[in-house]
Amino acid sequence: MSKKLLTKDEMPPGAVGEGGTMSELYTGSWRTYAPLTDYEKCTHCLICWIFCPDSAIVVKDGKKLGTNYQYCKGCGICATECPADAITMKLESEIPEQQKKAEQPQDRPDKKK
Amino acid sequence: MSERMALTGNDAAAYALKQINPDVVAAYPITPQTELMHKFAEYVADGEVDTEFIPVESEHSAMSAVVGASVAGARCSTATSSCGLALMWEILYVAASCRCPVVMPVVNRALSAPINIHCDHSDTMGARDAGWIQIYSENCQEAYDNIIQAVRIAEHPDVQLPVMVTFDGFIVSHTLEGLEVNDDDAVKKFIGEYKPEHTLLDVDDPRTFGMFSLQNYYFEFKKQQVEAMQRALKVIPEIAKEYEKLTGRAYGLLDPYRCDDAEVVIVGLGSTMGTAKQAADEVREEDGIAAGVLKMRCFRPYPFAEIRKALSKAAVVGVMDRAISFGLGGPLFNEVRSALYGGEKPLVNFIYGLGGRDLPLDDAREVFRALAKVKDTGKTGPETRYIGLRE
Amino acid sequence: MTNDTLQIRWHGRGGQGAKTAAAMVAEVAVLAGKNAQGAPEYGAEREGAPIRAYTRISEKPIRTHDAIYYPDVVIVLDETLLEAESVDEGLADDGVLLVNTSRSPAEIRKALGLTGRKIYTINATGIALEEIGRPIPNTVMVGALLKVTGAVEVSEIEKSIRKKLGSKLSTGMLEGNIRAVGRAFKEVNSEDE
Amino acid sequence: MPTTKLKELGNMEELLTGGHAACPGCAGPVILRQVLLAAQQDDVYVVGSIATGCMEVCTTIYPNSAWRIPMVHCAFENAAATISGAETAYRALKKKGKVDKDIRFIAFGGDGGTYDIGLQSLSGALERGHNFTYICYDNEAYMNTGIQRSGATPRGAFTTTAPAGKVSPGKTECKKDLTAIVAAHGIPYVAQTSPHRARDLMEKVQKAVRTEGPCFINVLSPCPRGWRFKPEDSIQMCKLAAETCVWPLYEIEDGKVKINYKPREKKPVRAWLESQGRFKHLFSAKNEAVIEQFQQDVDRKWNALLKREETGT
Repeated sequence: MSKKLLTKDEMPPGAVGEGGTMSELYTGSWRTYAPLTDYEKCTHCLICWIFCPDSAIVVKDGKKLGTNYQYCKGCGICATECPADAITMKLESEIPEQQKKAEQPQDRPDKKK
Repeated sequence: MSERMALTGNDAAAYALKQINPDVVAAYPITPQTELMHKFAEYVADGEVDTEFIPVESEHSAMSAVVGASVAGARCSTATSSCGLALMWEILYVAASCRCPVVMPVVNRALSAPINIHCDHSDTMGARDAGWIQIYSENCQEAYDNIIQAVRIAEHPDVQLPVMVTFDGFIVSHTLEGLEVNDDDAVKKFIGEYKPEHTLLDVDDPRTFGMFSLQNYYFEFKKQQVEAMQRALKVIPEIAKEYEKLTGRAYGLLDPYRCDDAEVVIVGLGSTMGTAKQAADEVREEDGIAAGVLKMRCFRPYPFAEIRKALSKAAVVGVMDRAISFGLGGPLFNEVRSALYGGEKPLVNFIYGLGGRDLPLDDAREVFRALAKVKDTGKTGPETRYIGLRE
Repeated sequence: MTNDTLQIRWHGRGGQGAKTAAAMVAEVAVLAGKNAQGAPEYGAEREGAPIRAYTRISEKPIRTHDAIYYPDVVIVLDETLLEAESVDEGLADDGVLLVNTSRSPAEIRKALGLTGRKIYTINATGIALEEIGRPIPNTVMVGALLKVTGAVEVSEIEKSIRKKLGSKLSTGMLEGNIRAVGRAFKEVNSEDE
Repeated sequence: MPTTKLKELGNMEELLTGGHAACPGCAGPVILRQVLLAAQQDDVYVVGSIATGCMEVCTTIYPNSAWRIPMVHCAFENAAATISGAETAYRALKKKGKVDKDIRFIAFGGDGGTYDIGLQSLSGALERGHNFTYICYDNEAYMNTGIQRSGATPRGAFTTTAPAGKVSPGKTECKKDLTAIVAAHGIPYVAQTSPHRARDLMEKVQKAVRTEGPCFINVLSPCPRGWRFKPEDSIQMCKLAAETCVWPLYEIEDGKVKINYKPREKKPVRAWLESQGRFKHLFSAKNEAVIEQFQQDVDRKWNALLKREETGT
């Protein structure tokens, strides 16, 4: 996600930045383990969502849609806190691409509305 | 359009602030600035201003509150002296770097220790690299006029930098003088409305102010500040011209007095330059010395070219510093010398008046005589000399 | 006068109003269309300590910001300072020394061993006690100064007192001050008498 | 009415975006998210200031910011003074009709910026009665600069400036009771909470931002790196702190104390100390007394709190 750096004259004076632009950044590469949700077990209680430090749990209309791997750093809080034991942490390299895709929702209501 | 009043420097500054009618003023008491804020607090208490006044618990918080208010879109001000300015030091940089167009009267006073409440310029000299514009005032009239002009300078789109307007503690702050004050409406019209592009209170366009910035961006921000200072060199005289149209009182980056045909010239800041002007007149008459005075009004940005030009005809230059950079000498002296780099002109540094020690007119005359001796003998002698010091 | 400027040096003790008097005379002069400067000299002293204050009045702009070393007029608000301070220091030969005392000018001249200069005295503390009820001699001394130097009109000083002290003093005190100035005009003693 | 229901909150705009640079498992962003979700509801807008510290440096890295509310960072020790200026500007500009929104102000600071270097600035702003809420995220040391001891560091903890050594058991002094110090200002609302009880935290935030005058909430913010525990256990740490009464959840509304969580059975502090590597050195014969002292500190404070609740003071 490397962007060309702004030049001096493109930068508004005074170290003022637009809010929310970190949403464009990628911190998924920090991850060693990735969370996978078992929707058979998931009760959509949203505990994982409220405890996620990285705003990585995607929720729509009261339902968990999945995990945004763009942000998820793989801390595992969601798996520890899930009251239904629906989330497991797996070594990133061992997760089949298809399973990863299923966890990563295309719908991103967490983006700026 | 104007009224003649008799005010102390502090009251004149408070009167200017009253007419500016800032949205927010945060201040903490320190001698000799106190009476300025007493007066302003009275204006608040009597409903003569719309200002919200924050009686903070320290100068550090005064400057911090002013930064918060400024990024929130308020026109704001504070005032301080000496140790108070030193306590603000960290946040002075933040205010300048966040491009907060704050106007701050600074009543010059020596720094501790030993603790001393009287005038010298070590407080504002210490802050000269903080990114603030610095304008020095000779008397009550100038303090008043400079504060009003400072609002326009600070908020000018080409500048967007905070401005310190300084005047000498006690010597100006507590001295009552006659001055012309503009009427309220004229000031209101002159300064106009403050309309910043982005503000903290614009919740529809949430922005982050004062961001963390790393090796990849910090340097560019600093260059922006450099350029804003450069542009201020053009803006300050423009605003002075406009102010002159309003009031008939002329200001520039510098205030040269009888420099055109002067062979020996004193360069300096603040109230002493008035005494030096008087001394120049007297030694011209009594001693036949072609004396002149170059008072610097604007010390930051530093008007290199203008100084060079103003001193081009002088044979010998004496620079009077009311501050010392320990291990270097007079800070103003070293900057004037750097403006004259490459020339053959002898320069002498006179350090005087620390901790409020008076500079009598007689001593100012002696400075001219010493410079005339350098010219006549062709020998510079000691480069740094102390006036009125017991050795 | 030095450089067309009337230079006045005030000697008093903290609390006697030397600072206010120096500023008041300057203010009166400014309001009368002249240039003036009124400056106190501050130390860390509190009430009772000897202090100085300065007033300059001129038709021309005043540029100097130093202390007054060569006064045309020296005013002593507290006669005990005659011994404690060199009040005549720098005072020109034709300069004026105005002292708050119940003694006569001749007695002061003798006590100080002064030659030259013009000496005036007034019992300002006595007048202040009678008119204001407090031993603050400054406004009386302002009145005496104006009588002696003719620097400004008495009507101007009355205006200035009303303006400067009007909000700070009770009506009784204010009127007392104005009466005190009026008495000063009449009761100042010169050596000619 | 503001809500704390997760289903409803889930439909709201995320005000702290992902992509920030906090360590994995850091409780700080969890706290920030809960605060923002709770506060900015029902046409009430939030404007914030933040002290220099972990949360500031990892959420604002020019030109990017994770904040979808307006934020200002000024310096380390002055989040309260800075917000007091912004809040005053708001009153001034609202009076002049230049702002029409209903804005509430929140200042954020870590324990270093609140308990220590920012205490004067905080105290001043509280005393002046500005209408703002101060949230302290307390991770019990200067984590941003490398785990140095702060006034919030508990007795016996290992830090880089009070390391455990041959003759020292780590920090030898007990933690400063900042919540009590703040409460002594007599402000309308003071609370202590923890993100593991999200509803408790969010209700307290809602109470604070809707209270006229200065309010203060002290929030425990476990730090996997500084406390030496696994990142996935951050929320468990909060829970354990409450169960051992190391970090009681309570509030003081107009001077009246209410404890919001009382463990049915108070766990011994040993459980708390065992859970974190920063206390590892305490489990040796020579440091046994420190554990004993720690337990006594906790018991004394908890009992005092119970008594204050009981007597209604």
